[in-house]
Amino acid sequence: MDVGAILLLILSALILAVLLILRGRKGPRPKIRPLPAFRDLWEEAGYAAESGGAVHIALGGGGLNGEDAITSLAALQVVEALADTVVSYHAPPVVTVGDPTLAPLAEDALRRAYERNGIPELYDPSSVRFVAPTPVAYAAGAAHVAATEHITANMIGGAFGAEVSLIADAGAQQDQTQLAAAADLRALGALYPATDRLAVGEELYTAGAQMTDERRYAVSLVAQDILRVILVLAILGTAGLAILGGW
Amino acid sequence: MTKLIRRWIPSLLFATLPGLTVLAGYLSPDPVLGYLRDRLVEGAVIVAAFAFLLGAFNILRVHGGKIGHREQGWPYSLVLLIAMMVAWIPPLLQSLVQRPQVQETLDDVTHALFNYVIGPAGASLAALVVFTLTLSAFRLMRVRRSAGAVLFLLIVALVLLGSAPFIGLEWLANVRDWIINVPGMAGMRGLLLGVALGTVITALRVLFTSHRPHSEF
Amino acid sequence: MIHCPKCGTPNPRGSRFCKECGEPLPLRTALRCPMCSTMNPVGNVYCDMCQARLIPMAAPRSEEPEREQPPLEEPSPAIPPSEEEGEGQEAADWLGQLRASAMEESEVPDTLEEPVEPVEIPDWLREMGPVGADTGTQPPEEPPFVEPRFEEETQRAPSPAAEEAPGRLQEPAPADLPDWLREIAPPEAETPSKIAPPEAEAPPSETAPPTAEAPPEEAAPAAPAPAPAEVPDWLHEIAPPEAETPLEAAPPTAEAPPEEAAPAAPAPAEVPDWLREIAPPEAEAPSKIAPPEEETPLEAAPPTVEAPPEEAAPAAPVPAPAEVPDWLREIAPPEAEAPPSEAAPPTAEAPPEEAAPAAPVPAPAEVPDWLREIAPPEAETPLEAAPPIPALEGMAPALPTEPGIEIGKPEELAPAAIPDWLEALRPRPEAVTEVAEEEPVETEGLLAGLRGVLPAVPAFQVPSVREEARPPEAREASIARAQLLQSLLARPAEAPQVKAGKQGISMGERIQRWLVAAVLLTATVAVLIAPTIPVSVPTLTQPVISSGVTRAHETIQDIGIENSVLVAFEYGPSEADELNLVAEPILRHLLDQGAQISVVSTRPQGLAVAEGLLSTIGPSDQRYPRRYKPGDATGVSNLLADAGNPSLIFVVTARPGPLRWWVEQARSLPDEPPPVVGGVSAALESAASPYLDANAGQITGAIHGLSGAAAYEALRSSPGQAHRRLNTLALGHAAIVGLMILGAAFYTLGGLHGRAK
Amino acid sequence: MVESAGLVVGAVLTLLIFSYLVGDNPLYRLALHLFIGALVGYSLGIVLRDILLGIVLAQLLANPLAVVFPMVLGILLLFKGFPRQAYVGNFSVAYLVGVGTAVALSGALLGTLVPQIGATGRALSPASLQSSRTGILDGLLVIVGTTCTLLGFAFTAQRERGVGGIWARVIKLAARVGRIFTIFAFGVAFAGALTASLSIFIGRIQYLIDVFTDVYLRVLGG
Repeated sequence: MDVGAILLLILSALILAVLLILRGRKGPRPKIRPLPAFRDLWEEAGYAAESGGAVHIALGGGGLNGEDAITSLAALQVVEALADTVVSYHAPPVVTVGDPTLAPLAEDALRRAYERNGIPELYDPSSVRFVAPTPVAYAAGAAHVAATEHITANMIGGAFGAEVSLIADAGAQQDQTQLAAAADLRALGALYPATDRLAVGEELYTAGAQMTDERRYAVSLVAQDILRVILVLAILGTAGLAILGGW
Repeated sequence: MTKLIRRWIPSLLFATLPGLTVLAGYLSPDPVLGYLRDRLVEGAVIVAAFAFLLGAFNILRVHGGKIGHREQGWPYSLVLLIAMMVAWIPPLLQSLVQRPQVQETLDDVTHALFNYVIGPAGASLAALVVFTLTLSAFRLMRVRRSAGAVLFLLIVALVLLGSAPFIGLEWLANVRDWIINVPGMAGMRGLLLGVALGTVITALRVLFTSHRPHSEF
Repeated sequence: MIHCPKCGTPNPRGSRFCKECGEPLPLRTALRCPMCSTMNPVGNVYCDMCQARLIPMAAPRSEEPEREQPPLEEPSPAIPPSEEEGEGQEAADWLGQLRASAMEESEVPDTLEEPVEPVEIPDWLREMGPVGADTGTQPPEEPPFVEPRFEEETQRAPSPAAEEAPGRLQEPAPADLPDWLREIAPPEAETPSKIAPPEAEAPPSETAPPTAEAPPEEAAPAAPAPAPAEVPDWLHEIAPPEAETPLEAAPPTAEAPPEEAAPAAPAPAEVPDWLREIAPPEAEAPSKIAPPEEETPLEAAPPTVEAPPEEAAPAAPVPAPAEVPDWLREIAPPEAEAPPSEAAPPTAEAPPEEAAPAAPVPAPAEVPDWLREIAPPEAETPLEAAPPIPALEGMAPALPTEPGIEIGKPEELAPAAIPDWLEALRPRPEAVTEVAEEEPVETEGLLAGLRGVLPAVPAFQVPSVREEARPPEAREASIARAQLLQSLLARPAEAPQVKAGKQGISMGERIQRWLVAAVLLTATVAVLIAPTIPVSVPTLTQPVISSGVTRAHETIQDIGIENSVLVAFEYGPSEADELNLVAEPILRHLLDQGAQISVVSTRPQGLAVAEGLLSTIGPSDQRYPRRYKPGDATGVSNLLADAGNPSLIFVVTARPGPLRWWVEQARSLPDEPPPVVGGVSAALESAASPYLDANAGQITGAIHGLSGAAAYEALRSSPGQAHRRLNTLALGHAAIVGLMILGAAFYTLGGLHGRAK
Repeated sequence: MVESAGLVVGAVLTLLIFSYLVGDNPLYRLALHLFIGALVGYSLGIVLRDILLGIVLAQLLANPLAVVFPMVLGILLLFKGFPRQAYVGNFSVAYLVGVGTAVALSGALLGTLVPQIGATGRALSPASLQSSRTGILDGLLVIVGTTCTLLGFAFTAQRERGVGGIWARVIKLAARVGRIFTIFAFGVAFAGALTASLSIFIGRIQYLIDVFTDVYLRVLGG
């Protein structure tokens, strides 16, 4: 029984629940630090519609039934937030996934947007593509999509390894705008020199709060910041104990 | 009433309940919870297997559509579909055929498929990553012109040269060790803790059904 | 597939421009069948599923009597089929009745004097009729005042609710008139007896839709036009048209009997409050205004284009300038304060016969600034009096002359300066008459017998009436704009240049790629090919033995014969080239120790990779137990449960997850957890170091990538593949660092040079 | 004989894919699509063999209760392939999301949060100070680096005045310090990725050299 883990879980659940109840509906909306990796995506979607191209959203090789479930769900919020806009522009994005369990969720996000806009018959199921099951094959396949389909911008977000560099290189060859968000350290290392609009680590999990003005996302970031302070205090506390030799 | 049924019931019954059970299975050593956790995770693996069938259907539809509409690059899609149709038969028949002689040929074919097509091609693509990484490092100053970029280049150079130091530059190995185990470790830990924090909050939002990617509402 | 309407080329669904000729493609790619809502391709006429007709039939020229023809309906997908059929029936009935009532009306003799026989008005029309006609019904439960827009809609498509509660759509009973309407409507309007009977009213479709603010002329007196004499001229123009010129509101068709359209000129005493505050006190009781009692009764009020002259007091005494409110003074023209004689409103003298159709316009000098900016400069040249409208001549009745009011002769009148922009809006008599004669009575189709039915031609060909009106003298700027628009439209529609991204990459970037590829290939092939040529290459580097390698070596050294060892192959073919070399020295060491190796993996490709590696290391005929369990951490716990209690776990992976699962699951084994040795990729060294450090207790040792494997081989003093490739690795690293420095210098200097330039 | 033919096929595929070094070209695309098709087919065969037949069918006969529920969910999931009936598969997706979320959450808690907090705290413990690698200064640096990197990511400290303002300035300072340690982490990760892929690159070149020498000798020998 890992007491520390249980304590931390209960604490996080309490803080999030209280905040969602109290400030989930009313009260001032928390101001969040803007991230260009997400904020510039609206512009790119507009430009793609004007030039008759499309935005390529690469959701990575993470699946829903593994450790990368939450990373993939966070990256999926980009598709959910962008769906209504690109449907109204009649410029659907090209979404590539590297795990078959993520494809249904991405398809649902686009299909529901078409239904909300009253044009369900215009929904094209091939906007979401399961490219390949392994990370390297997925990265090479997604790079091929970026190079050959008329793509104006790449949004790389989700669970990647160092092979994400293949997608970034294909985008650089086509002079496409590169926006990226990754949680894995190997992908961050590979993306740091490839684009200057990079959401680092936990910033990937703020996609919902950055791209929509839904209050629940912003409020959960407040909970995240409170927990952050608790973690720092825990580290300093442990260090204090260690110095006193009690550890 | 229908909205309550269509919004909350699927989320609570099919997402939150199994999720909390699996979580309890991991956090507590109780064997019953452990058994339930394993069965639920195995169930997820089975559902994921059906999802793979759906993924294969998605590939058929996308590339079939490209061939049907004669879109640009349709011959490549034809090659992909042919390879796919051929490649799934040997591994499947391996478990269905009982006769040893046929079994052996199937083993050889599957072995050959893996070792002489999938293996080399996959490794070659992974090898290309060194080329794209070097190219992006070459253009670093075009994308980012800041002190951080210079520091980044310096660190990469030291760690690379320190991993297989030339004779006479053995001190680079110690510098590499220090960079990896002190500043590198601190930065990595800060990032990992942040990612873990984001994961906890996002996961709790899903379990609280505040974020319902699977629901129509 | 969408077929291009212009060239017929099949285009992929969802594309917006034809790939051949660039013609914009119709967005609708499919037609929804109104009966069974199946989606049909655009070209279909009948539904594939239920054979219902998708495209409404044009009115066929057939002899069958109109009644059998299916009602002309636009299949609106929004309304479910059952409702549509219901409406179809009602539409056929009311159309038929409407046709019958129209036929009867057309027999009505033109002479206006004959009383109009009562016509059988359809129920929905009766509900439109004034309250007074049949207020026998009890007052409607809902609030009486209904938004005009709603009223019109309920008239056009009378929902069943309207029929059940007939009273609901009636004109608001006088008692229910809202206060602000009551203030405008003169007191007599409330006494129903005075309102003209509904039968006399013209069918609503021809008159301006009965708006709540200005209830239909026939039903209730028009909004009380303020006594023209007291109102300053400028207000005279902005006052609501129906108040002043009811005839303009009702199109001058023969059917509109003028008497009913008589404007109800309010007695001066009943001037509305809002106006009283503006109009100065002396204006209410000027000596010249006729006392209210002498006011001619409502019905007899003559329907002239402007307010009847006899009621118009000779000159509206101008309000003393001091009391005129500021907002009014800014709008009111400065000359308004001039003594009335100069600003004599032309209307007062203009004889009724020559009643200028347009509203009286102040003499050019008095044109207010705000009006002068709108009106074009030439407008100031005095216009001749607009020609009288012949069609209206017969309609101007002989006005009862009041003693003491003389009607000025036309010669004395100053010609009205009608601005051109107003002139252009004036309906030209020939156009009006032509339209009257040209309109044929519809002979066939559902609308047979009706007049003024739009011909069934494609809408864009129907010339709009405005074109016949004389075009206004457009200024040079608008002419230039029109010509520009013309030239733009004339230009052939080019297909939008689809920016297909940069065609290929620039030569500079291509050279960069070749440079990097050349350097990498040279650095690698040169060292690797040396042994085959047999050229001796100096040893560039020596493996560095780290503490992790030493501890791993000691751990494996302790493994005895017949100890069971679990080797977890958690990588695929892509990482095989590196991790095979990492796993090889340890596997050789284990085999040399005589350990019992079991191969396990949570990935399907793991077993295939293990088979390939083990066949090259150990005796090729030896078979090792192999087990695969999917499901990440759960798969690991299942594998551990099946494997009993191994004495060592060796995990070979390129991802941090598997390493952590095996450490955590090993820690949760019932008895003493076995040591774990990690064989990880060089990429994982950085990401795994926090775990390696945190789990220092569980992970007894780890070797990282090629250099770690080479160090392990050095420790066992049996150089192998890893050792031979270390040289290449070192040279490769140096080449990459060189390229990075070269790139940084190139772009930094390039940036400085660019900035200097 | 089959062995060397296979090696030649592998070598040709490797060369086709390495043609990307010169630039994106049809040969590279042909090899890429062949590889992806073969990989998807092979993985589909493995999934059908090991999971659908190996586990589901086997368990269905032996112990049906264990697999009926996931099998039904799996069949419902197949409806996601048809846009009009896609909502039927929502239950299966909800199940995947629920279980996946729990696995990730427990991984974050057990695998990262608790161990890393403990390890960071212990950086100054006497035990770790004795080990040759990290002295007092290094221990302090690790703690300061970790806390600054973690604090620097705060999202909602945006106020200018009052206590919030002070806290925002602390966060900004921590972010500036944390930025340096983050770049160290990126540099180390980038170097590791380069080394790993370079090792694979060397392995591929070695494979090509081996195949050519083998074929060259065989042709000369033959």
